[in-house]
Amino acid sequence: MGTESQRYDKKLFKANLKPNWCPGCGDYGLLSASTKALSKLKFQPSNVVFISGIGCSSSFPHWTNAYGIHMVHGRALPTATGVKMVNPELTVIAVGGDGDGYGIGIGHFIHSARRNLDITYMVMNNQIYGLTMGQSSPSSQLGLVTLTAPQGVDELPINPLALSLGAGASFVARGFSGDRKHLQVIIEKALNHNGFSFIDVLSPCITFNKLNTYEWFRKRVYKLDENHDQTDIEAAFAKSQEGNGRIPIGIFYKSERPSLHDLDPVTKNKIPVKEPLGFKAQGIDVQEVFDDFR
Amino acid sequence: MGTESQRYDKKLFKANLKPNWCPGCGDYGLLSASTKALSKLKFQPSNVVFISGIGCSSSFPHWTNAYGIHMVHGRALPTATGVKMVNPELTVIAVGGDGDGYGIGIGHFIHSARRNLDITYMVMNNQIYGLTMGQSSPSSQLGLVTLTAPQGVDELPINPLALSLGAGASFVARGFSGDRKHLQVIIEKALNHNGFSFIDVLSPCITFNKLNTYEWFRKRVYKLDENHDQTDIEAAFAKSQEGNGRIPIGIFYKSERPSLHDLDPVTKNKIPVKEPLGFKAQGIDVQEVFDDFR
Amino acid sequence: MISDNSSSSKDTLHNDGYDRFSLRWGGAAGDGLWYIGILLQKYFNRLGYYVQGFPGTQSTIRGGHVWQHIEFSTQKFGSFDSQLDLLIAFNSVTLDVHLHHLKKHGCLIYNSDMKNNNDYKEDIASRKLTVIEIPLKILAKEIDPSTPVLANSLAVGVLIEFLDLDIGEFIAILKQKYSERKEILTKNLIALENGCKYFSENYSTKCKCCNSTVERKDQLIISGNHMIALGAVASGLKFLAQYPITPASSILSFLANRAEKYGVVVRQAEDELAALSMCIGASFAGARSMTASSGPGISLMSETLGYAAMTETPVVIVNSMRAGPSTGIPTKMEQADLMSAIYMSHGESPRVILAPRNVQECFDITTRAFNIAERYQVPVIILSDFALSERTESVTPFNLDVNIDRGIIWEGETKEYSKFKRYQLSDNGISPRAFPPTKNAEYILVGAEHDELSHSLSGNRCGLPLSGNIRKEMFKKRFRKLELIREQEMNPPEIYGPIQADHTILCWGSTQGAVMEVIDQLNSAKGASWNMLSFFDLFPLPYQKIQSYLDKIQNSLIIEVNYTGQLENLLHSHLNWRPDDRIHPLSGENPTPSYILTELEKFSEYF
Amino acid sequence: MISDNSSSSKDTLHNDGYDRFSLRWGGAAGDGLWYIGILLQKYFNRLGYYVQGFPGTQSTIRGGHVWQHIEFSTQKFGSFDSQLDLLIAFNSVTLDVHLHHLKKHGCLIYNSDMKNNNDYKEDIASRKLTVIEIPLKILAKEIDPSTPVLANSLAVGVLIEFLDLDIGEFIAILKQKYSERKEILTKNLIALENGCKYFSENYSTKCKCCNSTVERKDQLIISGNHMIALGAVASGLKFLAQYPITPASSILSFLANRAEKYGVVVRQAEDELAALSMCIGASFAGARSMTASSGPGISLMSETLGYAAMTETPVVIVNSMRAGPSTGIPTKMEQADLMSAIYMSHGESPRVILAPRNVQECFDITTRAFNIAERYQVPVIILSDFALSERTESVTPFNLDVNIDRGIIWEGETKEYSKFKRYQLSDNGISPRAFPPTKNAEYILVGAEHDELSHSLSGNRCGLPLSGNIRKEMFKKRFRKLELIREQEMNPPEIYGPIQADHTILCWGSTQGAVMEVIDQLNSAKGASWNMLSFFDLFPLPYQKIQSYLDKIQNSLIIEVNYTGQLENLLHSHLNWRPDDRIHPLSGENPTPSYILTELEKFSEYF
Ligand SMILES: Cc1ncc(C[n+]2csc(CCOP(=O)(O)OP(=O)(O)O)c2C)c(N)n1
Ligand SMILES: Cc1ncc(C[n+]2csc(CCOP(=O)(O)OP(=O)(O)O)c2C)c(N)n1
Ligand code: SF4
Ligand code: SF4
Ligand SMILES: [Mg+2]
Ligand SMILES: [Mg+2]
Repeated sequence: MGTESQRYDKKLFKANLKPNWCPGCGDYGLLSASTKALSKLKFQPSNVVFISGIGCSSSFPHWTNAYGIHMVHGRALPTATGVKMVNPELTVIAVGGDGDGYGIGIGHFIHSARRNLDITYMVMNNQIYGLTMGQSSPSSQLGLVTLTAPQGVDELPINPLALSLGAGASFVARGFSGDRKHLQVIIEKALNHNGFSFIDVLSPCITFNKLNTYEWFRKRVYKLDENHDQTDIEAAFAKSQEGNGRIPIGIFYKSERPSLHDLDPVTKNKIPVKEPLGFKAQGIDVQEVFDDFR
Repeated sequence: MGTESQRYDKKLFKANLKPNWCPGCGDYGLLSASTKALSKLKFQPSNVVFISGIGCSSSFPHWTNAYGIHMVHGRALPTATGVKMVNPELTVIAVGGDGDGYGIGIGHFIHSARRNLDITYMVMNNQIYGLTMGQSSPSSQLGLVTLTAPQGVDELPINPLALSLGAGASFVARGFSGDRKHLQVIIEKALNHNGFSFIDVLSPCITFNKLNTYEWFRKRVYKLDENHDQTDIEAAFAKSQEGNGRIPIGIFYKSERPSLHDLDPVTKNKIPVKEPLGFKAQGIDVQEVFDDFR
Repeated sequence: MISDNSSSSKDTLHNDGYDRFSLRWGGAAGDGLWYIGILLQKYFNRLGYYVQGFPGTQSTIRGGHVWQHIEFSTQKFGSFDSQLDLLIAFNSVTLDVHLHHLKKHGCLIYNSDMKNNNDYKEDIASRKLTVIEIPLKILAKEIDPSTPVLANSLAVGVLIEFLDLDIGEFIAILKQKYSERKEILTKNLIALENGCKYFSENYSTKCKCCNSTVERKDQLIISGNHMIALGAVASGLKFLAQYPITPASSILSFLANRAEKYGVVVRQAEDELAALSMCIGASFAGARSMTASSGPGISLMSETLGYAAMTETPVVIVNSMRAGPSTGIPTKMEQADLMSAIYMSHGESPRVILAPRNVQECFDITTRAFNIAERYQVPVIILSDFALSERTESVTPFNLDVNIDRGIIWEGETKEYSKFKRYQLSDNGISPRAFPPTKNAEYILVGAEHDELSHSLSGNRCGLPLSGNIRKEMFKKRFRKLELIREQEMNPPEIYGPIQADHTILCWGSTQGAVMEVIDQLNSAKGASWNMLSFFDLFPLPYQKIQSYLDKIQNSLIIEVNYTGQLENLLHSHLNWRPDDRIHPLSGENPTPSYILTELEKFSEYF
Repeated sequence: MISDNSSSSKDTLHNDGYDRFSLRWGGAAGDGLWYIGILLQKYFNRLGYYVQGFPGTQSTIRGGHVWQHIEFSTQKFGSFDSQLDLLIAFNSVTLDVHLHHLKKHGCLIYNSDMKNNNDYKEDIASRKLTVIEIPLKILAKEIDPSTPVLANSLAVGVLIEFLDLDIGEFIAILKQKYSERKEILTKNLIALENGCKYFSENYSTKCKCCNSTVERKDQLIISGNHMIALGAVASGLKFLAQYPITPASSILSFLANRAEKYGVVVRQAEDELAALSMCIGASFAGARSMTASSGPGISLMSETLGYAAMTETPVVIVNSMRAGPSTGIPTKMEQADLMSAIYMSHGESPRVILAPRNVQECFDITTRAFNIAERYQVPVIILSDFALSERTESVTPFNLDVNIDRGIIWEGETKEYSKFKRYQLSDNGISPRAFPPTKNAEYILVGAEHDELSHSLSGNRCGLPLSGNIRKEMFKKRFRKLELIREQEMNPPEIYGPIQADHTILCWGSTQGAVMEVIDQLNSAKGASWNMLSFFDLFPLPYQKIQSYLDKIQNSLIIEVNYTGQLENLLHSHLNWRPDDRIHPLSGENPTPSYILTELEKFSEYF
């Protein structure tokens, strides 16, 4: 590796505010990996927008030095759509929790994926509702005892990878916040991917999820090897179904197709926010406008 | 086949009201196939509840002789959850359109599937918004010219089969309303399946979708053959990815696992609506209730 | 063969010529009535008449019963009337529903293919109607058995011949319309001609309309929804996200068709929750953004609307009201979303509500909406309704070049705004905005209570003594803006008729035109004793400005198309004032002048 | 080593004994304060005192600053006070936030492990505080380095010893609590003992409380949310669907824990849109159903709420209000959702709104809510708030066996109801319901306008003359029910204090207790010149019943924890009446008697 890429300000994207996450929370891993990835790839804070919903994980934007939108619960992705589609030059990164993204927000997840909105979406999947203090999440493991499932969760958890593959995401990956380096590499690739880049980040909640801990993951997590064909959706789906206590991390799937702003009749040619306002300023002939009604 | 099963009142589940669908609308096919399937399997109208959202297809319940809920747009499945979970003895059938189920309602679709709610869910997929007169739907084909996509749809359509497989549906099928007999057989199997039975029904909108017509489908549709292993989710996923103008119909996937009401601590033993109301009537000791607070 | 019943003398047909003519087509959904109706309106428009059109639709795509109401006149007019001069009945349901609206001595053009009209014989006779029978379906089949909609052009031929108007302009319209579909054009031209021919071969009565006096060839036939769309583009709209719903859908499809040309990113969202959220994102990034919906979709926006208000993110939301509650009657009008617009979303947050009263005002109010939204950084709701959204009207070309005020935007240090503070506590409550990628303004938009720098007060600072104070200041800031808007932007009602009158009718939104006509009729019959106050700026209600108007009122009556009297309650709660009487049309149909007059007669004190 | 500052004489510690004692613990989130606080409340309860407790929390799971307020008294009391007799500071933020609330001569128990408290020396001296320093963390570590929460039991030991109370009852509570976790029990018992020991070895001052007089061992320590849950089960709840949100979550977790035992199907929904829809389905199928949420979630229910009202489907919705708008401050209280509860959802539809005022009333109102919901077939909203949801109180065991009225249910032909018509147009607006699998009652619930048989009027019948009339009748029917509820079910405010008084304080919901205390204090100081009107049945407001109460008022002041004065505006709009003055606490903290008294002093006319 050249020295060039090593000389970057690792703290450029870190906010002055200290996160109010519990010490040891998995989310720190993603925060560190993403701010470093952004610095390394030479992004500028004023050009980056982090967008989140509500949850412990969703306060992420406050701990970064960049623009951000801390939206209502579950609506980070449509909000990101608005940002990206009026200014495709911005780097838009949506972040949030499993409750936010796989629960209340799952519909937007599927639609954003199939649209191939050119953003990176990273879900801090702790398989629990952290901020509301320990209820089941749609990704909670069967049998996990939670505040709202005292006899253990009885609903099959969401499989975010299988689902995003089914939804048409063009970049599907899983990372582990206990392996920040590996995570950072995935993030860099996601940021460089044109289209909907989804990363499910295993991000332990050390306070409310006493089952899926760092240790639990360390025993199960393994890296997808080089033989895994990232362009083969069926292989990716098969990997997403892996059971027997083995949890592959890495890039499951990657395909190239135009992203939404490459196709949209306006954004394929223009940056909307840079265009003048109104008919006249845009050089639109008044008579032509009116002729539609004659 | 025994004569027994042939002697049934084919009109038992038909309402007196005539549908206000366009003559030739694909939805007639499903209406006929489902009312026949129900009669054939000897269900009783008072025991069946049809639940829908909003759309041409969603007026379906009005054309049946049974109980029904014509809910708001997109919320048929949670409504069905409420019905089923307080009275698992009822046969609950959710119906609706692609806009209703794959658009605004897709989140509930995924959650109901993973919960394995024991209902049958049939989507009249015409790849268009019919009732609102011809806008794109989330299942509209790329390039389809619609009211809202005058240059052709630019968002990858939902793949309902891939998605429902990813979501954990335990019965995944596709039917064609142009082949009512085949469709009826699928419906009968779905009704007999314990768990979330999903049928994507290709159901042409003859008024607003001039591309995906009966003829168009007839050229492409073929029946899954006997070699297709319905228990193999990866095979099912592979089938769901089939392109090249070939559209398989039939049962893609079927697996057995307990349905939600088999697992719920209350419904696994009781029919909630049949139980008495209040502490005393249920024989709950008052002191025991209060002791929780001492 | 003029029907026996119309044996009455020729003057039944206004031989001195109608100066205003009201006609209705009725048939089944899917027969293309709406489409030909627009062409017919353009036609009357080209002839120099003032024109209005309105569709009567159902949640049924084919079959059922739909109609199209068209009126034209030599004088500008404000509304439709339910009293018809002519009815074209494609099917017999049309007779059930509309025959009783035909004026005495009116004309009925009747599709004689359909089942006999014996049920109506008596009625037709007693009201001395002129009846013209045409086997429309048969004639259409003769031209092309596979194109039943040719019946429409046939009927137009009959109509134009009957009205003794110039067929040439209609031919020109067809030619323009089908310039690229020659075959269709040819068939329609034949149908048109055959219609004329059939009429003149079988009938001799004509129905004369006054010649129009003005040359009005450049007039537009345009709907309220299209005016809102134009107003938005004129104001610099860059982003529209919308989910289809009657009667707001045509804003989406109109702009989707012109996205590239008008430079507007148009996206059909997956639902209304997404639609408004997308607009919030677009607005944050610096684009003027809008969404449109109707009741059910607007309700779904409740949470996000509060977010827009709390984060002071400008956005324009069009609510094309339809008959509720719940699914209600989606193809009918109502004015029942005023209170929910004022109070929707939990907690207390400012917003602005404007209600256009006519098609032209749909444009004007939209341009105001964008400026208010950005100047004060609030969500602005445009309360339109079905009767305006889908009503077409002839409108004189107007200036599309409107004033655009984007409010305070920070692009770097200035004297007044040195360091960027998104929620700087200013005297008037307004703070600077900044858009990415502006340097040194990076901030996080947040729906939690926040300080001047947009840092959240819900986390580690929650409950600490200072936070409580900042919260109070932020509350005051947000509501200071609302007071400023009330004072600087909101207009009192407009008076129509004499400034002083014995009787005053109050109304808001789309009923304005009908009430104006009522006022005219009453005043011309009984001297200038009636006037109207029509409201359009509804929230924050400029009650101080309104007081003087109310003070002048002698007797008053309010018309609102709702059950509970929403504007009335609003006036009452601010001004302790109530009208003497009220009319609440609830059938779903637009209240027409005749309807209002009939209702007025129930209040004996007026007459 | 009593701190120098507290050298003042022993009588600073109320040697005749406190009859009411107010203490607060403060520390970081995750330290387990809430948990031990509940045990401590149970302890005081067992000793025979009246007890209340309230958590001060943040949207921070660990760290940050949280506290727990506990009061006990020999007399029944209505509210917390912000004036503290004792403060236990686990960390220094606690001093920042709470020290100024300590009464003169109050006591500070201080974790001497933390950074020095020099900043506060002066304050401590000037207010003559007794300071007790304990190295809690160090002592906890001595017992078990891996269990820092043992500091809590240590502090309890210190506290009990200082208050000179019987440690035995607390030991009993710990033993009951940890009966199945012996190891934890042992450590906690050691910690408790060490706390006692440390105190008595180092300090001699004691702080005496009056002995409680009543034997109240069977009292419950229970929160508003738990009371709502119990009320629902007592009323026959069979289905709860809820999505977690502060401060409504504990209804869900409480019932989830007892689902099987109480026979309630409890489902955590994927969002609030689903939660209410599930309840609609359950109610249709014949189950009493409920959902609970707070602002953001309630807003998401807007559309479906209108559906419930339109289809006349009974359902109970709990809104535990928190500080808004938008995300606001989720862990703080507000009473700002009254107007949005009245008007949420497009169009006009009936609903009922009840606001419990204290923990016991949470039970009572819930049982009323279910009966009203089913009797009149309307959605009923229970407007609780953070200050009630999470407040714990000692409550005397009460009757769980409540009256259940399910309204009219059709099970087959009767004289009155022969053929089943779901929306039979009856005199009072109420029609029969029937549940599957009842035979001959099969019908389709629909949110479109409908006829008596529940057939939709939005399709082929839309716009036909009869449909308009049916729609009007159905509107009247729905609102007839609302008038009936107003008359038959809704209560006027309750008077506290003399019936006639010079000054009246109006309030609603959870502020009742604090206002009661204010009234008592003012009246005992100045003679019986104050009274209170507290509202709990808010919509439909029974304004006729209220009038006579207002007529008696001389001078009045209203307290509402909101910005715009929502109850005030509601009273004004119905009754043309406004209070003379108003207090709008907006810091997020529950208004306490001291706070209210201080605010009152600003209105010079009162004193
Ligand atoms: C509409 C709405 N419903 C509920 C909530 C309450 N709420 C806040 S965070 C959260 C869940 C967070 O879970 P997750 O997204 O997994 O984030 P985590 O805290 O685990 O990182 C919920 C339900 C809300 N803020 N808004
Ligand atoms: C919340 C809400 N948004 C929008 C609508 C308007 N609407 C009615 S039906 C429909 C789409 C129907 O499409 P689909 O489900 O595919 O049914 P189809 O008519 O094609 O059978 C829409 C958007 C509505 N009723 N409610
Ligand atoms: S509660 Fe869990 S998710 Fe939240 S900050 Fe703590 S460890 Fe992280
Ligand atoms: S519009 Fe399409 S979907 Fe609707 S009834 Fe007609 S054919 Fe069927
Ligand atoms: Mg989580
Ligand atoms: Mg469809």
